Amino acid sequence: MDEKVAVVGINYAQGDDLGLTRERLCFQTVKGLLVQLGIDRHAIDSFILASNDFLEGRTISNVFEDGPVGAYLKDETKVEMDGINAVVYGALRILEGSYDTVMVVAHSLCGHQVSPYLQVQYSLDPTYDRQLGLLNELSGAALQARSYLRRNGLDEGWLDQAAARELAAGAANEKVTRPLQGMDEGKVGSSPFLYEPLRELHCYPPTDGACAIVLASAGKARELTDKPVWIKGFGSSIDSYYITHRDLTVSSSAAEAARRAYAMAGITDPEVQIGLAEISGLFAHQTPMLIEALGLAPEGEAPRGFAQGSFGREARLPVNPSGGALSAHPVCATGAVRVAEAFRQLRGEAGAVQAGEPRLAVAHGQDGLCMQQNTVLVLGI
Amino acid sequence: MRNVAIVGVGYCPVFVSKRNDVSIPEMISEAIHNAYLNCGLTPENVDAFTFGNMHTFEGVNMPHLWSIDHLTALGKPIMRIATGGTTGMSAFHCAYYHVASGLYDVVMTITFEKHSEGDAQVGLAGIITPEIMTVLSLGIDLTGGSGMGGLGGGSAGGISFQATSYLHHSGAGIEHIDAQAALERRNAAKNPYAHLKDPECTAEKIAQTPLVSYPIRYGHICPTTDGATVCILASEDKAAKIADKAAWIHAVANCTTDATTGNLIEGLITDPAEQMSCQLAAKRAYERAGIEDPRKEIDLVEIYNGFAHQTLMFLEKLGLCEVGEAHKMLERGETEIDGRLPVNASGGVVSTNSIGTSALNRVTECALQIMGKAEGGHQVPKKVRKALAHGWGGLMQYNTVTILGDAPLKR
Amino acid sequence: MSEEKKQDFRVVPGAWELSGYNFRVEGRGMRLMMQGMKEGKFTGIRCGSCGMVYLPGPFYCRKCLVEIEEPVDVGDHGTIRSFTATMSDIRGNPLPEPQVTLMVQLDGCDSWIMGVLRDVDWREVRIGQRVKVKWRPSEERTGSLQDMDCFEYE
Amino acid sequence: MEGLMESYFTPLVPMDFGYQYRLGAYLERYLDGLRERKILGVRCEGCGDVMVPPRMYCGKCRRKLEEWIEVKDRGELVEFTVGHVIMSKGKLSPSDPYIIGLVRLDGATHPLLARIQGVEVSSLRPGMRLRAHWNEAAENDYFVLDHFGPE
Repeated sequence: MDEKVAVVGINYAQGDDLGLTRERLCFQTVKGLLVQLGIDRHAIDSFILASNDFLEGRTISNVFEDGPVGAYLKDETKVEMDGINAVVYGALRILEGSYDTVMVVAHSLCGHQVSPYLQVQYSLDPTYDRQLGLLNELSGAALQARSYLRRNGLDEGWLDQAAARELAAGAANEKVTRPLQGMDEGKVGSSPFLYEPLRELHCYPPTDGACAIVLASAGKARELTDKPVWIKGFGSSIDSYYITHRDLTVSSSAAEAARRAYAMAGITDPEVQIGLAEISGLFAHQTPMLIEALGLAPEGEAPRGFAQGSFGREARLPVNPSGGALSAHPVCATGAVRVAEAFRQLRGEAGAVQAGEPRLAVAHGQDGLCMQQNTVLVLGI
Repeated sequence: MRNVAIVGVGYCPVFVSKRNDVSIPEMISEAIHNAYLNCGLTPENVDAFTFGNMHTFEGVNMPHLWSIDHLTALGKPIMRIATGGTTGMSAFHCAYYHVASGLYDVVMTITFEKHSEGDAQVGLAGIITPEIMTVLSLGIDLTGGSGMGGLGGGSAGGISFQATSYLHHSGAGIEHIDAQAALERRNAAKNPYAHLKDPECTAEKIAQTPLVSYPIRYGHICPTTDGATVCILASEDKAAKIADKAAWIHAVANCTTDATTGNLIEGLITDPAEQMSCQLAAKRAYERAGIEDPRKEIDLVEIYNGFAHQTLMFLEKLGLCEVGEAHKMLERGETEIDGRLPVNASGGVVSTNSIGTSALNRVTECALQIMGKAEGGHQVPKKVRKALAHGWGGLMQYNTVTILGDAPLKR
Repeated sequence: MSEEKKQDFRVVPGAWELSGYNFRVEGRGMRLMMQGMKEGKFTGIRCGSCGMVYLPGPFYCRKCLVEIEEPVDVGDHGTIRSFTATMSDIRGNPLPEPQVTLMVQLDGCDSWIMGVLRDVDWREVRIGQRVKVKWRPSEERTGSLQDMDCFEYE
Repeated sequence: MEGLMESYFTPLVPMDFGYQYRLGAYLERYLDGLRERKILGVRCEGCGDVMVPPRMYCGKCRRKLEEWIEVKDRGELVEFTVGHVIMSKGKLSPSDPYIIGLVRLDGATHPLLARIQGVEVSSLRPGMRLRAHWNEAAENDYFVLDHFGPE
């Protein structure tokens, strides 16, 4: 896709407990972005929220959210999925032609209000899986982790390295307010088992967070910023609900989503062309799985890439220099935060976690048990 | 911006209070199957899906994840939209944007609600449970008759206040709400996909149902229904190849104000009958559709009316008549199936309410009327060139509007 | 009813466990209002930007999207803007007497509050009628929503 | 002015919303089968996959499933995890270790998720043979097929 839809501004916050109500969190995140862009809410044509009733603990949870995000007497809708899908919807609205600006606001309060595991728990088949009680987000992820390790001949300790890599990156990111200092393989490897092979520090942390993103049409984008970041392509796909009928060693839907996104963006060789990736790997094994699914390494080769430092901040293809979802996972906002992190990197504004001068980046978000649904977005400057 | 058409509609075989013979995914798959049959497409033709329901009514988070194998959508993009009562139309609008963006040619919208698996009253209370528990702790007496708050309309909730305000400003009486409810029950009797049907219903019969909370009677209130509705949209090029008849989307618009009742905590209570968001959504939709005088140009309307007074109220808010005129149109028979401006020929939400589908059914009913495919005797005799579908929801504040036509809009 | 019965399959239970949530609800405006109620008055918050007065006051103005905190006293007299007469309790059981609940715009306030109107024939209640707050005796007031006894006609 | 945190209300909501989920024909027949020590599945005519427990659609082939078959109550371990926690209302609490495994039953193409007992964790291997242990006394239909153990 040529220069048709741009990300013109981002603002986000994430932490264990931000000390806010959801209304205040949404208000502050949106207000901060409007001030940064030097506009008021009337400059925004359309609002797309991403939140989840089961995490908000409220039916139609956007009922009290559209005031604080500035949508009073405006067009507002809600994508009840990871926020990266709200970014995609925003892009579709701009491409349609009726809107020049769209504000995306994604958030959840899994740090203090509710357990993030409920998001998946309540999505399970209530007539079977919830009756049996064997399956949950963690037991499913553990089966997936072991399948991936087994196929690649890796031992369980390898997960400690993979997690420590991301947690160390997160410690350097001022946008991650979790206490991650001093995380190393030893610390990760001595955290308690939840479901083998997954230990506590192989898994994402409960996080409060919100992310606001303003999208604009080409003409409007250049009015609002000197450095628009263009949406080049996007794609999404979904796997079977039944993990027993999936090949747990790969993510077919992430691969399909990426194929669609790359086709739209005109990318033929992602491993060479992409200069940065921000991926929502919720468990230590998922980031390497996704690196492979997104075509950033051949199948089964991501672990070797880790060992060679191919995805570090100094490398040619940095993956999750932000610390990724292992460092902060505000459910619903996480995929939007990946877009925001890619935006900062492409503009050279990522501060301590800036990873070179990428020109083309890929951002990824997921929903469901064992990465059932995946969305991939390609951004470029 | 390219033209987008509705080329197929699918309902599950019946809309009833309890589908005891199917699980949730199975019920949805019935409507999908019927949508394919309706337009002759197969799953391979569909590029993307949008999906909507109010998931706290069934207690299943993002039920497209669980149902996906039953939705013919495996491996495809699918986007879940949820905005309360307007969900069905919001998901439809999302599908419209998919096609109109130029990136997808054929998109399916899937909506459902299986109310019998939960408790709709409780589900609705879930909108503000923490706020209710807060004011209870601060001394609000919900059962006695003192202080602030009180019962606030009992099981009819803030709707009673809306109806009272509407009656005051329009000059209509409760007897008009009775007559409107009766008309919709009679219309529903002609619609095979309606729930509460009564071919002989009269205003007098409705007037005999007990008052719940003045001016709302039991006979004014929608049922809770199990059902699923599916709609297939296509780009102009594709539509010409797929469908002998299509309904063309001339405009979509949507507006929110703020929750206007129910939240006693943040000073948000204002007139629930003002519905400024409906007025603005309609205004934007008319502009986009190039409609200068909706009263002359709109041939048929489907209004989201969980409660019978809303048919009349929204007819005014949508600018389809003057304030205070809607009940007079009703008296003159102008809004009947064979009237000048048929309103809710389907029987409306007040006759059939499986919430996730309700706002989409307004669109699909308009589409079927334009195509001349409305079944069971509720096809209107007049030629329908332009029709307006309306959705309402949230805590009184969401309004969605879709305008359909019998030909593509000249842009 | 046209219930079509093929077969009634069994049902299995499930729950949405709201008891597991730690909710947080904005409270400044509400606490400010209750403080005033102890003294027999209503205190709302005015938006410094557009002048809109809310009761109880939210932390932001939805029109202007700015934080607001200017306390402003509003009258305890007002105008009925809407009302209902409830015939049954919250479980649907008939009440001995219909209960009248009002939506009232207090003088000097833009948002409305709700409250009970007692000892009236509900058929006589009209939009536009003037009412005033009947406070509990000052010695009984504790700074809770109970401090307002009900509405009564002016 | 007092701090933000102190200004919030923190209401408890001491209630759970209840639901009643309707089984369709497929799961109903599966549960009925368990009572007779039969494990039933459906086979897809398109791809040949066997779905256990049975369901109405094959997502991959987008077709309705109608061919019922019975699979064996023994098979082989595909993958497993050892749980050290249990999850209730989304919260984790410590637990004695327990095994959950994916077991591919003879006659099925894909595995079933089940509890595994009577096996040392250290001896668990993919390919290991397992058989069903039944509990006809179970009040809850879902637990008639209680767990899998060594063949």
